[in-house]
Amino acid sequence: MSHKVIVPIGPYHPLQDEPEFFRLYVEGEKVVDIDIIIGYNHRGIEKLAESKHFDQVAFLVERICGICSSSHPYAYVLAVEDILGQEVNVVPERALYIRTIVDELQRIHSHLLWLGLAGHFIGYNTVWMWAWKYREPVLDMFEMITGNRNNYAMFKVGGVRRDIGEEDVPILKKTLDELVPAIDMFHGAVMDDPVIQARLKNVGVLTKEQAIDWCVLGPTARASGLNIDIRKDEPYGVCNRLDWKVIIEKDGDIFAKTKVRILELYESVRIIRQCLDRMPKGPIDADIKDVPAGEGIGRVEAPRGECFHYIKTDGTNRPVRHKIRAPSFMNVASNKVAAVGGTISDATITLAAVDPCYCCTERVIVLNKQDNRKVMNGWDLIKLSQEKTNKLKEELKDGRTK
Amino acid sequence: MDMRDKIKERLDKKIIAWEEKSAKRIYFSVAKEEIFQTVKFLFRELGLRFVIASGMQTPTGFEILYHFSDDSTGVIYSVRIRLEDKEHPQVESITPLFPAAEWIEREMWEMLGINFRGHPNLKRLLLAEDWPQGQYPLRQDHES
Amino acid sequence: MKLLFSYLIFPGFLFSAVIGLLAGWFDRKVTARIQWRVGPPWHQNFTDIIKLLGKETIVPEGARLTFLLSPYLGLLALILASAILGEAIFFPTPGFIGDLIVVIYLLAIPAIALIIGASSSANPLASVGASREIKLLLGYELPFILAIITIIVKANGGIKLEDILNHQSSYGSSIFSLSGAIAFIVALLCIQAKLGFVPFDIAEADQEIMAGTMIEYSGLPLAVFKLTKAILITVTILFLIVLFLGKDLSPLFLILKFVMILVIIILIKNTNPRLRIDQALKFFWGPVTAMALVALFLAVKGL
Amino acid sequence: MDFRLKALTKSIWVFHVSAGSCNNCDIEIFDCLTPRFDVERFGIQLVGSVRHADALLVTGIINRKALPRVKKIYEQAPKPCVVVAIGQCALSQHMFRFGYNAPEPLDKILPVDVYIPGCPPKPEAIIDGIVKLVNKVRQKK
Repeated sequence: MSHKVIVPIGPYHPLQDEPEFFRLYVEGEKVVDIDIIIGYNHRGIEKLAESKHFDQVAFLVERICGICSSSHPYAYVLAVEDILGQEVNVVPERALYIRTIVDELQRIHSHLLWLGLAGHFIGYNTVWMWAWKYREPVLDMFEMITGNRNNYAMFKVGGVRRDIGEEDVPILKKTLDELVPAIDMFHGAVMDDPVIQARLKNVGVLTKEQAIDWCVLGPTARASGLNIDIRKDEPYGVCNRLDWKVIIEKDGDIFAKTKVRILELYESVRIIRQCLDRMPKGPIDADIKDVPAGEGIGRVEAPRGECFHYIKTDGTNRPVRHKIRAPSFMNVASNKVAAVGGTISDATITLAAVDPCYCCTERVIVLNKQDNRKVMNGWDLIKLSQEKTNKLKEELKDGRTK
Repeated sequence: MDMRDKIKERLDKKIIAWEEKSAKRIYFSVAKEEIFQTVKFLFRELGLRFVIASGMQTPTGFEILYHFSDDSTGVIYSVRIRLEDKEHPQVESITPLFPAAEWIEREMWEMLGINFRGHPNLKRLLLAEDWPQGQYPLRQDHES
Repeated sequence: MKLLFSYLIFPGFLFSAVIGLLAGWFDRKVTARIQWRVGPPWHQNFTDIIKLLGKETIVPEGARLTFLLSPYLGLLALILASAILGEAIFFPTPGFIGDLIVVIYLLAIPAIALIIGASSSANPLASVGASREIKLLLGYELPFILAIITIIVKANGGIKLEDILNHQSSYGSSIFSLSGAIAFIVALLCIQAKLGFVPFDIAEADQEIMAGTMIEYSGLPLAVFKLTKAILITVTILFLIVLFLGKDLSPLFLILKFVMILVIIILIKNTNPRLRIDQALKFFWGPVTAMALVALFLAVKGL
Repeated sequence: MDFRLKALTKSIWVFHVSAGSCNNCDIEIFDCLTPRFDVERFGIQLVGSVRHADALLVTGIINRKALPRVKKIYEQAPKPCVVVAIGQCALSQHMFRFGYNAPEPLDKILPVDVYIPGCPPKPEAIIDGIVKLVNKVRQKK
């Protein structure tokens, strides 16, 4: 859906009062109710898609969300190929491999980005800087393969636009090898840091039943024990030919979500390595000329969950109806349950746990229940959550020293 | 194949059309009044996950597709209903069944003007406050 | 004339402002270095101030007169404080009786000025910032004064800066004694809060939206506030040196001690996230005050 | 007056306004802060309050819901204030121009000083844009 959840005005909300993205109703410390107002980023992409022909829509769809700009075009291309018959026999072999490589690389860069921001929200700015420092080589890889750091324009109905040259493969492998120790460092830093554990354990919990009721997707669902991963359920590209495993956690709190995302980084690296070894030579595009009338559904596992595209065509070269649904549409709605009940200092990290667009979580405004007077806002909540980390650190220190 | 048989055997007379486009895509249409029961059956009993509902304007009126995904096999079941009434299309809201549907129904109400009876808080989701009342952007007649 | 000179030029306004801005730059540079960043050039803080002078000042309607006056209040107080301290350190002229007490009060005024300024700007966020500043002020004033009393007791009752300095030159800096060391730690934490550096900057700078109490200020008043904060850094560190490391204040040792304290403060700043206001208060009234009392008790015992 | 303008060019405080953007440009702006492109060495700081801002970084098409708020922000920023349009959406509303929710492009709403094209513009491009802005301010004095 094009109505990506986005933040109204500037990640730093200006002085005057206007509808914020999250409006937390608070009594004292406890979050009582949450009111989510979206629509500030509504650009009417679905309507625009109806006025563009099939090749142009791929570019339009790519600019829905900045961080997962390879999932939407992939899902759109799959939807159109669904009309033409199965993706496997439409798209040449090598293109399938390239698609999977780009998709997994983009998952790495998106998870690293989230890791940095999550660290920022609980008070470790150095984690933010380091995570984004290790993200830069991944963006360099994108620049090498596709020419641009974010919007790749790689996907095309029936294949891929650019090929991965022979000389790029070793560089890609070297970067991945350098990335693994960095992920180990983050894995170690997050897993056994007592303060982070104390800070993220059983915070913003989403139980399995709630996850089912709210139909959440991706890491948010997998952290609550739901075994949903489109790459396994409805394999696309070469996902079913490679061996990797879906990461499932049970307790549904933010710690589980962080763990799922970090372990997925390892899986993505493994997938890309296998793809690079097994990539055959051959054409990369089946240049489809026309699309017959019909309906098609395309689904892809984006870093945040299932990206869903539905296309209805009537034989002309323009889609009649193009329904887009991004994973955050469902995940963010589930914040109503996850954030309520927690303290306001945990609110920011809870809202960030579903990993919506990065600036969505900074425009939170806290009004106390009775007279709706503005008590705190976005950055203040970040301060609160950072302070809570510090308090836990003291307790743990005293705990150890006592 | 058992999932298909379960659906067929349970809803047999209610299903108007059944089309298996491919192994993973099944579309079947149901009468407008039956949608609440069908969705309840698919979601509660069969445990299918509600993916999204997509509404569109067709020459004969409006059409809503409720997409359900069976994650164990990866098959998508899309339930289609047709609303002939052009001026005031309306249908039973499924938000009471599960809260996930709240946003998408608000969006369809805002964009296509389909009214959802029984929706807890049917108010504007995406369009700006000063958007003219009667205008529905996703309708065919509305300029892009 | 000489008085004017000592107030405005040497130990007073200009000298401490320059030192303060340089210390601020040093802090930003070290923080950037920790995050593998390059950090700003040395003249960065000076340029910020000059730029702010050139900016237009916006007064929100509904803001009262004190909105514009409060920054100058803090600045004047600090100029006096730096002059007195400077006198004691550089020219051993006999200071007036009780100049230690005067300096303590002068150090508290900038925080009060900030509170007045913030609450007079008609912005709800600033008023919340001001209320937190008051709580913080209450938090660290008590242990701070207790630590200073410890020093007075050690210098057998001398309230003049000069007595404290003489006492230390004869008996060695008070930091080497047990009570002096504890009092030093307490005073250091209080200075950290007074300066509003990270662990305790809940009230001041980037509380609400990286603006907190100074949310409504722009142009000249904002420049004055930044200047006040820079001078505050110099004055508080000089104050610590006089109280705890007053052995010999030859220029070389003075710079060394100044940099040492600055490095300690920056390390505290970079190693932990911010404290929530109620945690900060509990922290100050709990352990810090206890330490201050222990130091006082030891000092009385003559240790 | 010129030495103040000269000082302005040495320490630009930036306020980020995202009006209907797809986040790519917002992330690239944040990328400028991270170790590889650290802009703090030019004295550029990201500030939280409009009152402290010298430059407004506007990203995204100004959709109908965000339009009134962008105007309000510009009024609140103390002059001399510079508006930098980052990303193709802010320049010409890119491919969303005919959308029903994008009434008018940025330069019809605010006086824009620097346009930084690109979707998303690379951090190097943003820094280059800021350098051009600095030269423009120097000439103007």
